[in-house]
Amino acid sequence: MFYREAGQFKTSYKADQAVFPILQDRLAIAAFLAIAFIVIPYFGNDFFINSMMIPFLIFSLAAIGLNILTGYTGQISLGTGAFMGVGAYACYKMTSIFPDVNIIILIIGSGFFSAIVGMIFGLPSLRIKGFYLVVTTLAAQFFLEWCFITIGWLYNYNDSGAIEVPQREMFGIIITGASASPVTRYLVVLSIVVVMTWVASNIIRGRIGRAWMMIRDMDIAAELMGVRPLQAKISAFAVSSFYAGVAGAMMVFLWLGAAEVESFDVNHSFLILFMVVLGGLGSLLGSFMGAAFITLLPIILGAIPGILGVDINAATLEHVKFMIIGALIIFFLIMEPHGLARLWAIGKQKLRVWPFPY
Amino acid sequence: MFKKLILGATAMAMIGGMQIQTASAEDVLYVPSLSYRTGPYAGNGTPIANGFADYMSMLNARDGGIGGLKVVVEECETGYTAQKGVECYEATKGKGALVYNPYSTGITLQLIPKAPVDKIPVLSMGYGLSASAVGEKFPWTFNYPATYWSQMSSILKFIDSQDGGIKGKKIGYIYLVSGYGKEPIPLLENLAKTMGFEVVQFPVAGKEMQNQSSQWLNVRKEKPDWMIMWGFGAMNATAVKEAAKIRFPMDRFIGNWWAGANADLDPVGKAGTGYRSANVAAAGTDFPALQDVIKHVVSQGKSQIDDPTKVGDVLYNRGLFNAVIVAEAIRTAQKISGKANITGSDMRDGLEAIDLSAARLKEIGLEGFTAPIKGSCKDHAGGGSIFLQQWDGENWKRTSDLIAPMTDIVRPLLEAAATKYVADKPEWKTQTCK
Amino acid sequence: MDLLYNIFVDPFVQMAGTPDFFLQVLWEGFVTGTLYSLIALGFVLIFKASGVFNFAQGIMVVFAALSLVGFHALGVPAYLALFLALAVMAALAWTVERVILRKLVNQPEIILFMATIGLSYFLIGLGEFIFGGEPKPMITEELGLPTGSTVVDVAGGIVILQHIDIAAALIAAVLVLGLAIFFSKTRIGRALRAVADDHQAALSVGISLNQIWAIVWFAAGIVALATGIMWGARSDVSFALQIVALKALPVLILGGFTSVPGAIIGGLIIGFGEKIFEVYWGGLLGGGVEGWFAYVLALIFLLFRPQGLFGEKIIERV
Amino acid sequence: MNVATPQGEASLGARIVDDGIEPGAELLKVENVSLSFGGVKAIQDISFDVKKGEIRAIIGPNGAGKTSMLNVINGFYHPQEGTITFRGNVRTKMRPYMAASQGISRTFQNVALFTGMSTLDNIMAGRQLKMHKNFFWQMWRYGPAFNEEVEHRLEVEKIIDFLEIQSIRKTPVGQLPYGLQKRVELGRALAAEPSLLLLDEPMAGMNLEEKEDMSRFIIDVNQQFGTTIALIEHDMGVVMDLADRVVVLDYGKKIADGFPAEVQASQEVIDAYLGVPH
Repeated sequence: MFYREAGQFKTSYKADQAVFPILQDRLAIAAFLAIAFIVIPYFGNDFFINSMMIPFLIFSLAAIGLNILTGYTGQISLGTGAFMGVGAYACYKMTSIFPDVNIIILIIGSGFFSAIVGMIFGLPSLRIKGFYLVVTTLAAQFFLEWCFITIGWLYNYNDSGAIEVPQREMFGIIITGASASPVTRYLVVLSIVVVMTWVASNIIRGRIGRAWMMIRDMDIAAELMGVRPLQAKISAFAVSSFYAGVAGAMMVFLWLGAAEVESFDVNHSFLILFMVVLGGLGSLLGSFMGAAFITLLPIILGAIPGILGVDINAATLEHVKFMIIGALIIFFLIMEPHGLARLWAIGKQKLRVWPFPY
Repeated sequence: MFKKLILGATAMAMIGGMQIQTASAEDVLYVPSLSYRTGPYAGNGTPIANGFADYMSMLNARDGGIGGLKVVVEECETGYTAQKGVECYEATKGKGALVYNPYSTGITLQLIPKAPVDKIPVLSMGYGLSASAVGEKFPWTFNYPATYWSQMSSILKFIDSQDGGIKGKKIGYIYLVSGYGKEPIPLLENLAKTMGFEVVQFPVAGKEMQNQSSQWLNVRKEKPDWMIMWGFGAMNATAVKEAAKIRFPMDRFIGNWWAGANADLDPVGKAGTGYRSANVAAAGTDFPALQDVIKHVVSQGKSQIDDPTKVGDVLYNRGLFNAVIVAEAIRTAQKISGKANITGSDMRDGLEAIDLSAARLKEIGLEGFTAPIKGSCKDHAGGGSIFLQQWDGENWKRTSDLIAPMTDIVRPLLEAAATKYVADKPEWKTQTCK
Repeated sequence: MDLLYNIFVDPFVQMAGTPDFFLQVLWEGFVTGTLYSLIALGFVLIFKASGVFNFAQGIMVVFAALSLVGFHALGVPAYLALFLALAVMAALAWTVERVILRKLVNQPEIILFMATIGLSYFLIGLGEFIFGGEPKPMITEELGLPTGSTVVDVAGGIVILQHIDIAAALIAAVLVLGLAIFFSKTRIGRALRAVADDHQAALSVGISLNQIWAIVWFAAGIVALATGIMWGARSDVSFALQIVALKALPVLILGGFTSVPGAIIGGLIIGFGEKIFEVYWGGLLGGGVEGWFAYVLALIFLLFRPQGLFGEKIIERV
Repeated sequence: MNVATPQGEASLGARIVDDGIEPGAELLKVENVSLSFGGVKAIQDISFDVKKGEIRAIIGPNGAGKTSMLNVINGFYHPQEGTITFRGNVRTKMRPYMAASQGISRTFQNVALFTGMSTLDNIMAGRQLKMHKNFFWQMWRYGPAFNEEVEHRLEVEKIIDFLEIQSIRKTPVGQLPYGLQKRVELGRALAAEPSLLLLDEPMAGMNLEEKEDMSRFIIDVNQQFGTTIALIEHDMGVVMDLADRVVVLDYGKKIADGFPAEVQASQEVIDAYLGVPH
């Protein structure tokens, strides 16, 4: 009804290459951003912001990172959790080495460290494909986990072996540490995620993104068109790990406040892969949808018995949650293997031609 | 389109808001319990959560709560993961939580900095950060009845009291590679110097808990005189089985209090006879308070426990002991503040002023259940005495008197660690004690 | 200099100095390797027949062992419980084929892979829901499996052989042999190999893919049960076991995804390799290196031989 | 999506690639090339050349080694013996992307398009080597990289117009019918502005009408763009009409080389196609 593009003509290729060429989409994005930046901070309570929005955004960013690697470049990785860890530990080390540098610069900067580590573990991808690559990324995962525990320097030789977030301010407002208000942290996370998503969408639409997709769709043809496989794959690993690293640093500094190695274990790698596949491989929007699905579903499922007034004990609820999530994953894969983003696209298409079926 | 968006946003907001609406304004004593009945450590988490909940239910049923107010225990499942722990914390803190029992060192570390901000104390009972027993530096964190460090010193003291002392002996330390397992190492190395023994370490990676043959091959190679274990979950049973395999003398193998539950040794059975472990609360049901729990809760079907014979298990009693400390602290807080409906701050004062003397233990029907605990502004770990229990092939038997920690050595080390923790946090709030 | 000595000389001096201990290390490596091989075998069976990288193999090990122990706890005699556990695995295979595989035919590998991760989540929830999360002892004696150990005097010292370990090696051998015979001599086995070569071609000569899939999943279930019993006897039956099962992945890399002998030899290499490395070199790195040693070994191996130990070199075509 | 077509005829005539080779001179020279896989000899001692500006056909029955020959030319296979001279340079061991950067682009027997991408992106992919803006600029929506993108889009639109595929500009190529996919693939190869265009059976599996279209495009490419083309084809009739010169392979050996009429008259060629036992 409202979703019509008829009459919207593009008069230049520049306009045609816009991220959202359709007016309604641009309005929708503006509305989303307005809700995210104004409505939620104003109305959301601590739990909603701290346990739903912040993790959702952080995992979205990690999912974008993995989507760049898996969805756009076609390299499956199960090392995302560890790459997030590299970002977190790097950020922690930098806060203790450079206590006066702005924390946001450090958070972004920590991405470079995970990018380097990602590039190193991405090297085998030149010769190794498919599930063999999955195993090499698992090697990265387990090796890095071991490093986080064994190398005391990484956690400043704390007795607890954990990294703890120091308090940092910007413009006189406390951003990290326990005294930082959830809304402040949320706004910082949101800003970083929005900017980095925008950057990702630009890269993907440009020369480099195209090279990634060429490698994904047909690596031999890509090489014959002049794409250097090593460069393309390694750059994908680097960018992907950069995103994961920033997400990891944000996870510790703007969400959890402290972390042990368990926060970066292989389960997180799985969860993020779930997000990417459920959301839709090769879709930025899908990364958000997948992250929303995986992070919010357990919370919503957990709240349902309370709403219905049924008294289920915590353990049973957890077991049922596991079963439902597992079943839903299978269900989605069967019904729409291209993920939620495709469902969304189909929905949009339907809306575009409404009230006609085609 | 917009309609959809707004609907979506309101739906999200409602889910968030719901959490607050369920927060009750009525007068109850709200105690969240961050349990882990799922995940790889569920075997440990389940009895603890049961013991904790059942004791509170018993107080509600028998005495009508504490100070006339019902205790509401709300369990939130963490699966032993830090993320879900924080999620549980955020979900429950707004409902007037009095105290948090995180039941995981990882979650404790996340909550320690939040406690002073939200003014809700953290009681990490025999786990968490040892340094947080230093009350001056950690006003909001409590470590009753003992820290890992004091426990380690007690175990070493016990070894010293056995044939020929500890001097010149070789002590093997097998531990889970995690913050938990690595924590006592500084103390161990320090004491090795002062007490004159040698330490050999055998780290077990978390993923290799059930695959320890290399570590025990190394034990066979190194031939230590005693083995001390900081293990958890499936690691314990595997370690004891492997020890039996290499014919390590079982009575010279001592686990800490997380390596000595029924769930740990049941899978081992007879092969583990003689294995010792530390403990802080006696196993069994031969206490009036436990009888009351059976009478008022378990036999009424109000417990989550699936097998009534598991009442009195090591970890069940530990959960119950945790509840006793919380209940006593609530009582103390009510006394200090002069009101029944206390806040988190009152609870903090209550925890600090707790005095669970032998006489008081007898009064609440737990004579000889545990060592007396007396808190103070300085000392957030109470007395710190432990005892050893020994596996007889089927069950745990207490086999030692209370062993006091080497406070004179441990306390300065704790203070140094606490100072280090606080050092890089200029905003950290400490307290001064008289 | 010291470091070089510790890396290149000292371990070998130790091996030569205490040969009995070295033999014990080798024995432990052999037993662990056998168990790794068994888990890897489960992966290989399914991958060969359906091209599915079955991530749920680990939880299937746990689930099979839990069913066995669970039935026994209900008072069912051990051997009947064994039979019932097999029935559970058969039902699982049938359900997986019906509900998942059949619906996901012709989907890309990653989708099938994700589906098996979904399946493992489901089975974790279901398993904990039915059996509870606490670890349970394996009913070793009730099943007639030997306990105790034999001490062998060799090389101026002793080697301790656990009877259960010997049994594990024997059972693994019998199982592998049985499967090998089944797949080479029977009609179903031939059909399976046809399917492994080419789905379409197999379909065109009248082989029922669905039936074959159900059978291999069941075969993988049998392997899972055997693994579960053996590993359960070594430690206990708990959900943490599924993490051990991840070890099968580097084994697969070494042996190749489709090779049964590869799975066995790969398992043994990893078993020997990680025990020897942990015992003689692990201390230099602070210990606990077993968690990643196998993976890094596989990774280095891949760089030199991307097709695995027994795979053939692939000629790419356009 | 509605995109207004840019005004005016595309100036295709001005696009003859300047590669330093005079029209009519040797662009590519293959000398004594042999290639084998294990024991199988795919190509044995083959020599021929491609002159600038011509359409050169490589024909032969199935399994004659035509595609292997093409793979050797663009660096995908490395011959055991022989030399390849392209634009006057003797080639040493190289990776395929190097061949691309020297000005060789190709299409494939079984369409090898990037199925997850749109027609537009596929053809843009052909310009990969022409775009150079670095990673930093790629990150932003505005600036040099974006301008570069628009610039190249203009070139790509010319190719789209030339191949008459405007209407499928934004369609994912996986959804296109086979004939159109072949056309998009040609467009992708053209976008690279190659000095040598290799076409691997451009008309395989097409009906008559599609074949005619494709033939027209090939001739137009050759005449309007001045692109040198080497093509493999099965269909003798089509080849004889299109090609300036023809090489015939059989069982990895060269059996004839010359103008279409000469080749057609060769007894060996007739035998090879009719299947006289060797």
